[in-house]
Amino acid sequence: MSEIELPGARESWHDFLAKAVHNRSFTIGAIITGFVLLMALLSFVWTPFDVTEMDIPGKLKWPNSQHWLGTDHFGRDVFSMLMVGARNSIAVAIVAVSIGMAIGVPLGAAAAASKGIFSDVIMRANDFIFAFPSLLLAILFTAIFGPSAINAMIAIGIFNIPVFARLAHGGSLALWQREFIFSARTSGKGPVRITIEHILPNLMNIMIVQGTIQFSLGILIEAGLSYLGLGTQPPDPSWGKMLSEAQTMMGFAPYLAIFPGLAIVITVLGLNLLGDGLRDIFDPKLRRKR
Amino acid sequence: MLTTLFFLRRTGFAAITLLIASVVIFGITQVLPGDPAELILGINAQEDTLAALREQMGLNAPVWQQYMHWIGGIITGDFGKSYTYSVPVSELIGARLWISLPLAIMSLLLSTAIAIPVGVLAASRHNKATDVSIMGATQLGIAIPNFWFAMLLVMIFAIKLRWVPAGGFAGWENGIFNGFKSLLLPAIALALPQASILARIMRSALLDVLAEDYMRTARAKGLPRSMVLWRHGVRNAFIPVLTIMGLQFSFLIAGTIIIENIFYLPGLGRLIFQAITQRDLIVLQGLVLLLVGLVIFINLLVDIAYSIVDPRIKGAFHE
Amino acid sequence: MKIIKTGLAGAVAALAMFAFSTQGMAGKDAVTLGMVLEPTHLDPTAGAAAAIDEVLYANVFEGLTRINSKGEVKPALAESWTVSDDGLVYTFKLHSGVKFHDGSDFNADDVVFSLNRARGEKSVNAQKALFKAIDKVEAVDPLTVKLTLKSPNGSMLFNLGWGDAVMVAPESADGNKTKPVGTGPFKFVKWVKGDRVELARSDKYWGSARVLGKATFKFISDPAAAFSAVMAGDVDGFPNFPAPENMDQFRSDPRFKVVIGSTEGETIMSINNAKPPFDNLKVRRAMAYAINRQSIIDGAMFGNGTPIGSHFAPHHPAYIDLTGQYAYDPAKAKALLKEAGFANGFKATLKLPPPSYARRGGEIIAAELKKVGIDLKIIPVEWGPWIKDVFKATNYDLTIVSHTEPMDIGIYARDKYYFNYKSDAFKAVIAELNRTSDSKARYALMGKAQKILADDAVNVFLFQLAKTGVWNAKLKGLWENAPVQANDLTGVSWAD
Amino acid sequence: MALLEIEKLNLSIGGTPILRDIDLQVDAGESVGLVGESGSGKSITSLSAMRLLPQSAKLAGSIRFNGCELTQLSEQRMCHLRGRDMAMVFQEPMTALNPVKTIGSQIAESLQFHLKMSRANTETRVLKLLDRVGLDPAKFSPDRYPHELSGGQRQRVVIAIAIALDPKLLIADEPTTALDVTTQEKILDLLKELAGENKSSLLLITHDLAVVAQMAERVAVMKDGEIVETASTLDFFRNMQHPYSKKLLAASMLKPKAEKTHFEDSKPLMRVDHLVRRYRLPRKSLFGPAQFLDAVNNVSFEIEQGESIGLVGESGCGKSTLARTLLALNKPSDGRVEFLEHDLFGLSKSELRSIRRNMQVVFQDPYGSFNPRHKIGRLISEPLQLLEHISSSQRHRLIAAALEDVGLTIDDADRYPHEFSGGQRQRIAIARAIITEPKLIIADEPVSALDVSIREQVLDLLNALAERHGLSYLFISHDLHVVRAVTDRVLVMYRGKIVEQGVTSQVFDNPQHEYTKQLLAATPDLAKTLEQLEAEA
Repeated sequence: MSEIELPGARESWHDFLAKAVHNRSFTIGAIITGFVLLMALLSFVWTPFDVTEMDIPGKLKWPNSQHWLGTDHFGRDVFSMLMVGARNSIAVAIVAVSIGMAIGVPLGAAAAASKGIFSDVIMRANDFIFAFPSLLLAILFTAIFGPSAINAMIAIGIFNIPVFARLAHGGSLALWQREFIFSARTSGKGPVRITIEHILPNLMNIMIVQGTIQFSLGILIEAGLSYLGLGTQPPDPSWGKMLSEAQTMMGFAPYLAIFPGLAIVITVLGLNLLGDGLRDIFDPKLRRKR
Repeated sequence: MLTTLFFLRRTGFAAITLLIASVVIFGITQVLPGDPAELILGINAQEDTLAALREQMGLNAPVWQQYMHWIGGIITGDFGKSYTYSVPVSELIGARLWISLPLAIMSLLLSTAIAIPVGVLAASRHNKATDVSIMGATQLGIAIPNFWFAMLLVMIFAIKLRWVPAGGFAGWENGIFNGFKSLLLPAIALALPQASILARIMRSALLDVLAEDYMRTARAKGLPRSMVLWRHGVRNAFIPVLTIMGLQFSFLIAGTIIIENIFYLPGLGRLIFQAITQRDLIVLQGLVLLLVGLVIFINLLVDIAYSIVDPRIKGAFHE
Repeated sequence: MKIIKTGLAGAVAALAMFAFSTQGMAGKDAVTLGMVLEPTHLDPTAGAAAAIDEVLYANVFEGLTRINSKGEVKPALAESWTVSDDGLVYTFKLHSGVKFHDGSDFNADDVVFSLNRARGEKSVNAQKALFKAIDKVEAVDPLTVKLTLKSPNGSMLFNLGWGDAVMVAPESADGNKTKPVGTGPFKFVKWVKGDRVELARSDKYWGSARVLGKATFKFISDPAAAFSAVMAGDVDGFPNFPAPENMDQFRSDPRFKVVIGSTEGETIMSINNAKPPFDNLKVRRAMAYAINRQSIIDGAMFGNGTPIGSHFAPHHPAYIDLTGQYAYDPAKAKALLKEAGFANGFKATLKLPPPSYARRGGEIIAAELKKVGIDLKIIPVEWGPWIKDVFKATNYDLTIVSHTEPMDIGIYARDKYYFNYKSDAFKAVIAELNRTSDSKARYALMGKAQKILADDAVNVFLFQLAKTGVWNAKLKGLWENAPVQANDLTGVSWAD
Repeated sequence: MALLEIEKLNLSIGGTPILRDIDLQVDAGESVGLVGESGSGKSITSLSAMRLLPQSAKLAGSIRFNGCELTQLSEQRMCHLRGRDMAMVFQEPMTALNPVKTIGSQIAESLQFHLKMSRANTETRVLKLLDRVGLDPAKFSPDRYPHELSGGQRQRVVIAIAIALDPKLLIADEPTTALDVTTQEKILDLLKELAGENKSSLLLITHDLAVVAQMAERVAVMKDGEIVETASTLDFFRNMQHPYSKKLLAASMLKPKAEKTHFEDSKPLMRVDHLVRRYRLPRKSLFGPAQFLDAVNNVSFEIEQGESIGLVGESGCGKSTLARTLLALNKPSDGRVEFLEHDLFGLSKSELRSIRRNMQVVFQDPYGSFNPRHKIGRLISEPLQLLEHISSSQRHRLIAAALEDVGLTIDDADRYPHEFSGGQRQRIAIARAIITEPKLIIADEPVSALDVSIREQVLDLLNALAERHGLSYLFISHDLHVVRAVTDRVLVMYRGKIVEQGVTSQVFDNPQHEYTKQLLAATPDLAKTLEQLEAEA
């Protein structure tokens, strides 16, 4: 992690695309992620059925031409719920990653730029958060502030901070030893300016890659929290909650357990492939590994 | 000599971290909404009854005194007495540790046993069909949420085939075999994503090592490819794998919390939930501290394991 | 590829090795029952949790009287009793030869100790109020106890049958939380915390009932886990199965017997009557019209449950059916809201405690109220915060809860209760009820009380909670209904 | 008789042709030098002979070893040959050994594999081998790990592995490039001695003509995947045929600079006074005393206006630390630095900024010196922020002037660094250094990463710029020839101290300090070697 591979140059968008279409992981990942995102966005304007619309007499219908993926125990349309669930999952994961990045990267970069106690304190604090198992942190957090999507976002976000801070710290430390940083210093630039002009832009690639990975991890943790009833709350549908509700009905309505599970698997798979692809594209040194 | 110094320093850091953790954990439990006394006595309890119980539980003392009392006890091995169960916390935790710990170890062993050979195989068949399919399979393994996988396992092996119990713990006293049987499905459910991640790390670490100059030196000696792979490759590749295994321990604990709930194993994970819902703060504090301590301890262990695998680590402290 | 294959094959083989089954049930002299909640401790006289009674009542501990499966008061440790004409003095004649499980004798001194402990200054008894009427308890002779009341109390014998009034010995009372010592047919063996409590037949039992050699209560809170435990035969029965949706599956499986019984749980959507806009009768009535009880029973309870129109159990003889008073009529609800000045509806919160009747029912209610313009935000809460915020501080708009105490309509007459309902008319009815002993007159008053509550639409009365029990078809003698929270194993046996 | 015979060898990797029609022959007992610049394909040629190529390599032609056609040999039989009959010494001793295995076990490995030798026998053989490569087993136990040895010692271990079974052919791929000159000399001597002892053939791959002249009996020159010239060493240097060979030779023989000894301004540009830079080392034991290392130990010297001063020393002697301290990037532990009559470390932040424009830097690595995300224009104008109030037209003019000064054009300002070659990048680095019209440029190994032909151009540029702008240089290098080509005066640094200083030619021709003498003696000198060869012939 300490070795930062500087890209040959700033990739122009064109170069990037040229490399991207030849990368299998990226292409498959981008298609899957794009599809999930599209479904999530589409759910804002259209879903086959209103997700809050209950139809108790029409409950637990197997997949059919009207309800493509069947209906749940309240007679709600599973496909519509999955679409809106995608939106909720993605929202939680995006906010959580943003919190992690927005706080972690500056902290890590600042710790690398300044030495001594300040950096020690920051990195120790990071180690400290790291010692709390993520889910435990989230459970405690929601136990205090009550279960809700927003609290899930914050809890996952807090757990993301040290991930990004460590990465940014390691990356920045390596960059600070680069000769172009020494050049910048002889040009009279201070640590803040160097961090903004030279360090952060060069950390971007690894941050994007890590962001994608944390994003998929965020979706998994959100699903886990919702499964435990600590994440997104009704009436908002969420994949994890759908799974936990389906659990007792697996005997007679297995489709209720299978589709949300598949939705999670597909989304996480797509994001991971995308992340791998991006890493290959940004960092040709690693390409052979894929 | 240097190793002792290194060891002492790392242990010191770990101890300080743990101490700060105890303050934070205690603080967190103090702000948890809900009064344990009310929960025990229920909604019809009268105010004087509640006061009597609060006094009995020591909830009326100032917060810092409660903390000092708690931490002082822990240092002497006394974790306090559970509010709800009225038994020593250490007894509660001790009993459940015998489920969670074997579970964690089983899944760790299982995932390592699967991941290492699979990772080595993929690396040695780099970019060939074997490699590509292993990578695909592990990619899938990472994406499957362990609780969903657990649900499917229960569905197939416990409910349909009835090979193993659907959940619960038979108890070690009914034979070690029965105990393992209860832990098998949970361990598999936990091990799958871990194994997938480890296999990938093993593979990429080995590929890194395969590109090292010393692998060429070894080949130039005339050693066949497979011999070079195992003798020179695997041990070096183990260093990053070890790091990930250390980090994963934390995920493993998180995983056990969910998995124990699915298989209703009376382990530490379920105890946490129970302690939260019952506001059994003293159990919660002790338990979270124990888990955090475990993570810190494992990372300490990983650091020490480094210096065994990699002789350079000891030397690194010269520079 | 080789490695993978052998790896997989190994895993399958390992599974297969374990395959010889879990079927070997505990034999015919033992029973394992599943319960959702684990008791927090094992002293019924020191906690409210129903789970304590469900494990110990009538099995390990006994009271002077007991309540049977039909909800009737029967003699227990008291062989017989007399009541003075003014209703103030009760004289109990105790069974002779009763021993506690630790071998000590049970006599009148133990009764005095138990009752004084329950009502005393330092008592941590959750139902201390039950004993409020008692003035003094005296041992007349080793087998005779005299109970003097401050004022007549029609339900004293019933109260003494509660789990909170069981008899304990002075020597062992303090240890009951972890090592209960009672007089019942089962003695406590061990408690594996978080998993199970084991009981075994007591050879010192005074009674004639011949019970099974071993009884185990297994605690499984997760409905899915409960389902698989029943299906896999890990438990022989689940008297209060937590997932009503699985009942049809059990029904279609000849291995199981499914019993839908009644409980004392009136499940209601409680309304904070003091908080605007809920202080407006029209708003409350509008909500009652807007909610379709049957759809909640179908949707949340999978058809298990009886709709109610007031706070009264349908199986009680004094029950009057008021469900028609606010038959589902969203149009009328909207009209009422308009009258009340909420043509555009309003926003409110709905706090839901953990049980699935609340969580699922809440979702349906939120969807239904949305149709008439009431926008509910669902806030799930655990029992701890629920007691603190909702029950004590009455800091809530709406909540859903099942009131499981038997005959508890009197709570609406309390000055401070979390509904914040104040009705002098209702209070008068209840006061008269307490003074009345003639059952016909009592029933009439009870009917009147039910009507007042319905007219005032104090809460939205949803349904009477069903006791969804499932057990092995060969298991006999389990209670079908739950007049009190108990799993009385006295009459349980295996067929064949 | 030919031991190794490569004929019409063509090789491509992933479709890109790397080698074309290579013909190379190494006779039994002969040492052959294969010379070429980076990327010429010389290493790949040697790896082909060992059949240690990447899997994607496609090979055509013939490689015969001892009469056996290697291209057709099974991998199993090839393993039998490798290490036993043909062995290899690699360039990078720091990475050529497995870090987690003891040196003894790594040497023993080939003995055990090829000879199935017993444990006890192996142990004595390992000790002998260590002794033979000059590592006294009493001091260098076989139980030590590679990281406990220095680069030169590690290279000796690598050689011990290579000669363990007395191979007929020893291939050495740039065996000394990563080492200091004094170590280089010893390793080369060792290789020569071992090859002579065993009567084995040596194929030496190097970029350094001086090394070839010393070591090889025959020379082959490679360029762009082809062998352009082969001849016996003496013939080759006497009578070069190919223009590339000539160019290479010319670039290798750097001309000493015409020294300036008189400077108009009497005030020195920079005065360094008893400078110390101290690092704290971790304690060796818990209660032991704190340990310190003086990376720069009591250094004093002056730089005159317009003077070019060299700083020579081997890796780790403290040169770079000194440079960073003089650039005010590090704070000294003791002593002072006066620059333009200001105490460099007594200045306020803004004063320091304004003085920095007079002091710029050029680094070694032409790849790491630039932020790859910025365009050349932005990169070289970075120091302009030290000047106040620069209008954008002025800025543009300065960029153009700087680029022209180093032989580039203003059009290059719009390109990214990766579009330039190593030599061009070093020009860009120089452009950045001169854009503020500084008085002093500190150049830290500015040509070490460049091939010889490009090196010469960059040195010429530096000399020309000094003339044109009256620049002073502090020129840091490990390479004595380079220092001689650009400096007026030289400082010799050894373990943090300046052990000798003086006018360059005087120091070189008449060194006083023992270390300077060693350094000069160890440096391969092509001219001297050729004289020697002629004399022998």
